[in-house]
Amino acid sequence: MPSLGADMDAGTLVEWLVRAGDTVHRGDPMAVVDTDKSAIEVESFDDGVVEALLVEPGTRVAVGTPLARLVAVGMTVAAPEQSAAPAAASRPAPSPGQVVVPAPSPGPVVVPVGGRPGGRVSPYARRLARELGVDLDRVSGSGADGAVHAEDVLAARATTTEQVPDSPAVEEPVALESSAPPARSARSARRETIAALMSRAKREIPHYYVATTVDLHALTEWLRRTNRERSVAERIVPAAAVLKAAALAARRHPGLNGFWVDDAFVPAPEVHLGVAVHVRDGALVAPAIHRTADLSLPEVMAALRDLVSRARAGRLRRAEMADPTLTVTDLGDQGVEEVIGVIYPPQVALLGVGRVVERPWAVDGLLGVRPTVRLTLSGDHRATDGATGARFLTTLDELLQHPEEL
Amino acid sequence: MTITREQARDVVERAVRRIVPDADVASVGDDADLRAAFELDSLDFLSFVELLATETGVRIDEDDYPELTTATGCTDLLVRRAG
Amino acid sequence: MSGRPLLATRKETTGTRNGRRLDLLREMTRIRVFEERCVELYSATKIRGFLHVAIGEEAVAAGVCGLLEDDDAVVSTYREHGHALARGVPMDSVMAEMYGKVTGCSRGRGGSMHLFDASRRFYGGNAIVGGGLPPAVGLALADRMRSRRRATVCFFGDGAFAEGEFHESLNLAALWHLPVLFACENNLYAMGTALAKSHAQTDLALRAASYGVASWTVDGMDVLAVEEATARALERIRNGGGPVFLELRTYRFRAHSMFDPDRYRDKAEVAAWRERDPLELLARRMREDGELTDADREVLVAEATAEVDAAVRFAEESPLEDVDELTRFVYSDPAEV
Amino acid sequence: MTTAPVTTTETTYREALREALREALREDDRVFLMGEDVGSYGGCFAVTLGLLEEFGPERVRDTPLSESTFVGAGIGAALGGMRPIVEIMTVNFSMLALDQILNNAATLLHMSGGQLNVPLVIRMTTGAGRQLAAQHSHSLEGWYAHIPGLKVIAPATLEDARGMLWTALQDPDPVLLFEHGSLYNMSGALATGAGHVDIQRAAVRRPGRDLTLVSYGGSLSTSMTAADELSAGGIEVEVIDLRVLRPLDDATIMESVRRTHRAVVVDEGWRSGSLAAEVSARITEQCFFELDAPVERVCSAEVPMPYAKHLEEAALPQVATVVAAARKVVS
Repeated sequence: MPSLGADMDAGTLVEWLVRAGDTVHRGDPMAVVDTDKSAIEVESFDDGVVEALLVEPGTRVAVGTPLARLVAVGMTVAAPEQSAAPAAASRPAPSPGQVVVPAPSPGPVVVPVGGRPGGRVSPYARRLARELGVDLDRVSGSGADGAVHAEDVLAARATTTEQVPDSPAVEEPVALESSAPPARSARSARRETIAALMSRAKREIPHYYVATTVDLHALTEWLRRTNRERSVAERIVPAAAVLKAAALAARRHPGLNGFWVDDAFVPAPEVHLGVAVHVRDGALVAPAIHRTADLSLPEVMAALRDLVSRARAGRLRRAEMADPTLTVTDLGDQGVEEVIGVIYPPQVALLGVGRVVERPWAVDGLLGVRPTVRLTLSGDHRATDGATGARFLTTLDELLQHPEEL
Repeated sequence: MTITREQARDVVERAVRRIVPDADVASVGDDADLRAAFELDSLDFLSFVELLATETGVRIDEDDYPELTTATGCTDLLVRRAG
Repeated sequence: MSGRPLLATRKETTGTRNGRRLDLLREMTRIRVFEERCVELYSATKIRGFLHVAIGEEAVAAGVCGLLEDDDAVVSTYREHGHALARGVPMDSVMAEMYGKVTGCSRGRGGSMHLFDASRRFYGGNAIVGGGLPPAVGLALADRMRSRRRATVCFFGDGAFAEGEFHESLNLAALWHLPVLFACENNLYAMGTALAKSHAQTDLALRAASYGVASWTVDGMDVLAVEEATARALERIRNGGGPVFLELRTYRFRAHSMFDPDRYRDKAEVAAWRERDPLELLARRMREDGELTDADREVLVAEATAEVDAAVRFAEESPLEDVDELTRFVYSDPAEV
Repeated sequence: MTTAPVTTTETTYREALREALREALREDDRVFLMGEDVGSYGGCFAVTLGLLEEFGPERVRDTPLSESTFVGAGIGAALGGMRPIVEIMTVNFSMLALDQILNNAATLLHMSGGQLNVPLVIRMTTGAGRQLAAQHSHSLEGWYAHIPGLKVIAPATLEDARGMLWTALQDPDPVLLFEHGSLYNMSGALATGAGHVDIQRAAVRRPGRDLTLVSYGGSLSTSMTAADELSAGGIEVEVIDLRVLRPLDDATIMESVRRTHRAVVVDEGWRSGSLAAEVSARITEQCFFELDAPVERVCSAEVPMPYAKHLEEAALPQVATVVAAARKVVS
């Protein structure tokens, strides 16, 4: 059971997407796991054949519990206690007609795991990884003998998790944790998780709020014009443009893009905007659009649609859950004009987006009716001051006046 | 290609159910605001429009969105454009 | 700490020769009965650890301590029950200490070898041979620097003679003319090693004298001789004459400790010393002088037995220290300083 | 609001210690000083120079070469109401007095069930660096820090040399004050009004975010120099001066390690069973999940201190070895 979030101790295996005997490749989804926050797809970290599924659907197990066993493709499954093949030099030459059996695999490959193959992880790095939801298997260590230190975890946290793991992971099976009481529904568990996270945020983070109203005339006009040339599927909604602009603004104001860890702000090198998504069963998730600022606006739009649909289908990937560096919550569709949001720890800021409303608006002394949106930045006062938040909103405003450049 | 009012109406209902699986359009009435009734956000609505367009081959522009507020409006537009 | 008035019994009767002798016999009887009971209680596992009794050496404790003033100080060894009792440390608290009870004179942290009573200036209870001498010198130094007319008595055994601290302490006390009475209980054995086997020169007073310390040898089985020598020594000390060394020749009738099979002593030697039992020696003399009847002795033993009985009862009934208090008294509690 | 300017005096560690002794002798008539050559000679390291003339032979007492007895006499005098300050020339010599320090000074309070506290201060020189070889150069204060009932302090700065003694004298229990021999000539500016300091807390002598360097006494200057060098290379080191070796101020150490996630302990004692081992163990016990690298120790080589200068230097923690250890844990 992989750790799919900072506060995850255990998860429920909802559904297997593979069967024993299936060949899987690195990155293939293998199972759906319910983390109390949402259902998430768990992918394979290796190529191989599924030898055994170790956990029944519906079972709740502790983080670190092996879920399945993979063996390398083409390898004979060897008993773990069987000794490794003798070295070539000392191996007797095969007698005529005798079939040379391939060397046994070093042992079953257990996937996924929270540990690290023979590699060292500093205790602090381990703790940080747990808190930030970083999968240590995907962190390459910079220390002696590849030891993982805190900065490696932070670096991994900040980039997409596309590094290749060093080697197959083998870890002692962990005893199964007994299932949660059946009376506790997934929905209430999710609520509890959100409750805990938000309580912590309100308890620990001294929030400040700055807000502004932005004239969206230029954006809506530009969208109206450009969307005409786009198929329905490719049309861009204003929210996507706000996201892209917010990502660019975050890059320009890095003090708002990162994490508050151990009484200090750790900036994130990339902008992975979190998007608050209300799942229909009442859950709230805020998965990330990776490298938001580097994507073109149509790519942001596509990513947004993909993310929201998968969030609602319970098919988020763990990296998406773990990675946001700054979250945007857009409740305009719910009809409100202003959102004054609560920051997701350990992030240090949250952008609230309201409904696009037509308001009387004065431009150059002349009154007109313009589409406007209310943007509110919640900032962690430990990390930044209101001035930083204000400059961020000003930047955002300026960016939204030039949608063609987004 | 032309479609009947019944067919158009059917497309609308299926599109809504694709987005909100347990939605029952009949129960909210043909003149109810679909977005409000089924809590469709802008992305949902985009998907909804996309489904209407692909199922019927009708071109739908953003300027048409106001007409797509109710089931009746949707049906009207699809029948008109397909014809 | 509460308890009976310090040496009140002795003071009440001081002045008549009869009363003084009877007091000395009473004190020695208390110690004897107490020590015999300790042996019994040790065998019954009521007392644990190391137990060193002073049966046979009662004359030293009674003869020396009986003459001390309230503000004099006593530093002793691990065979110190008698010294403590003679100094006026309440028997209840001594017995409770043996039992490891919180009502013990060291709250159960010292045991037999570490009896303390600050209110009576009884500074232990030192189980390192020779280890008590330097602090005794320091106590005397403080008195001298404060111009207090006090004496510090330091008990130690012949074994301490072999330790460097003995020699250093005698030298320093003599050098600085400090008011210390070095009371050496020479019972001829350092645990199992005879004096003659560990010292080339066995005349201890002679050796002490070489440091410039007034030194006398005394019959430690004769309580009257001990008392007389002590009186002379204290007079000299209080008058600024510097330290005095007394070699008190005595003998322990029992083995070194309860663990000691006593293989190193000739039974005849023990028997010969038993002939000079300090209690019998004084009683015989008092009887000859018509100061004591057999009935009187029985009364003394009965009184002592009753006191020991009461002390045992007190110890049995006393509570143990709360384990939460374990680390108390490692450093002074600011609230108690 | 105006603040009076702080005037300072140029002074040395030795003079600061002497001024503290002088103040103590002047302010409290229970205080007296006792030790080998503290009087006529002026102190083996000249700390007590001039005090005999000022306070007389009753209060500045030369003793025979009897460490055990003059330390024990200090204990007795403390029990008798005085506030003795006993000087032992070097920590190596204090082994002769270990019986009194361990079996009496440290135990009397507990063994007597709280009746007898021993308000005694013992000063001694510790440490190497002056080619005094194997019987005058060791850093054994860690051994004393092992003993419950004692307080062990190690002034490393002029302020502490000036201010720790008085506080130690106010303590109801025995306090051992270790003066590193190489510090006596250390000079600097000391505030004119400098006086009593606490003997409870460690001090952060230099703030930093990358690494905590725990040090004390003679190793502090080595650590500070190493920190300067590391800073030039972009590694910001927080240097902690333990000041009090027993009881250790865990809070200050752990607070720092929780921020830096890395620690190096510099201790002139031998590595095995050292104070550095204790500090390292506590960091592991209390900050295991904060550590981003194993705790490193820089200690003296496990040899009796040699005489030859180059060998002695090789045996001692040097700036370069501290820097190397720091780089190792930060890399």
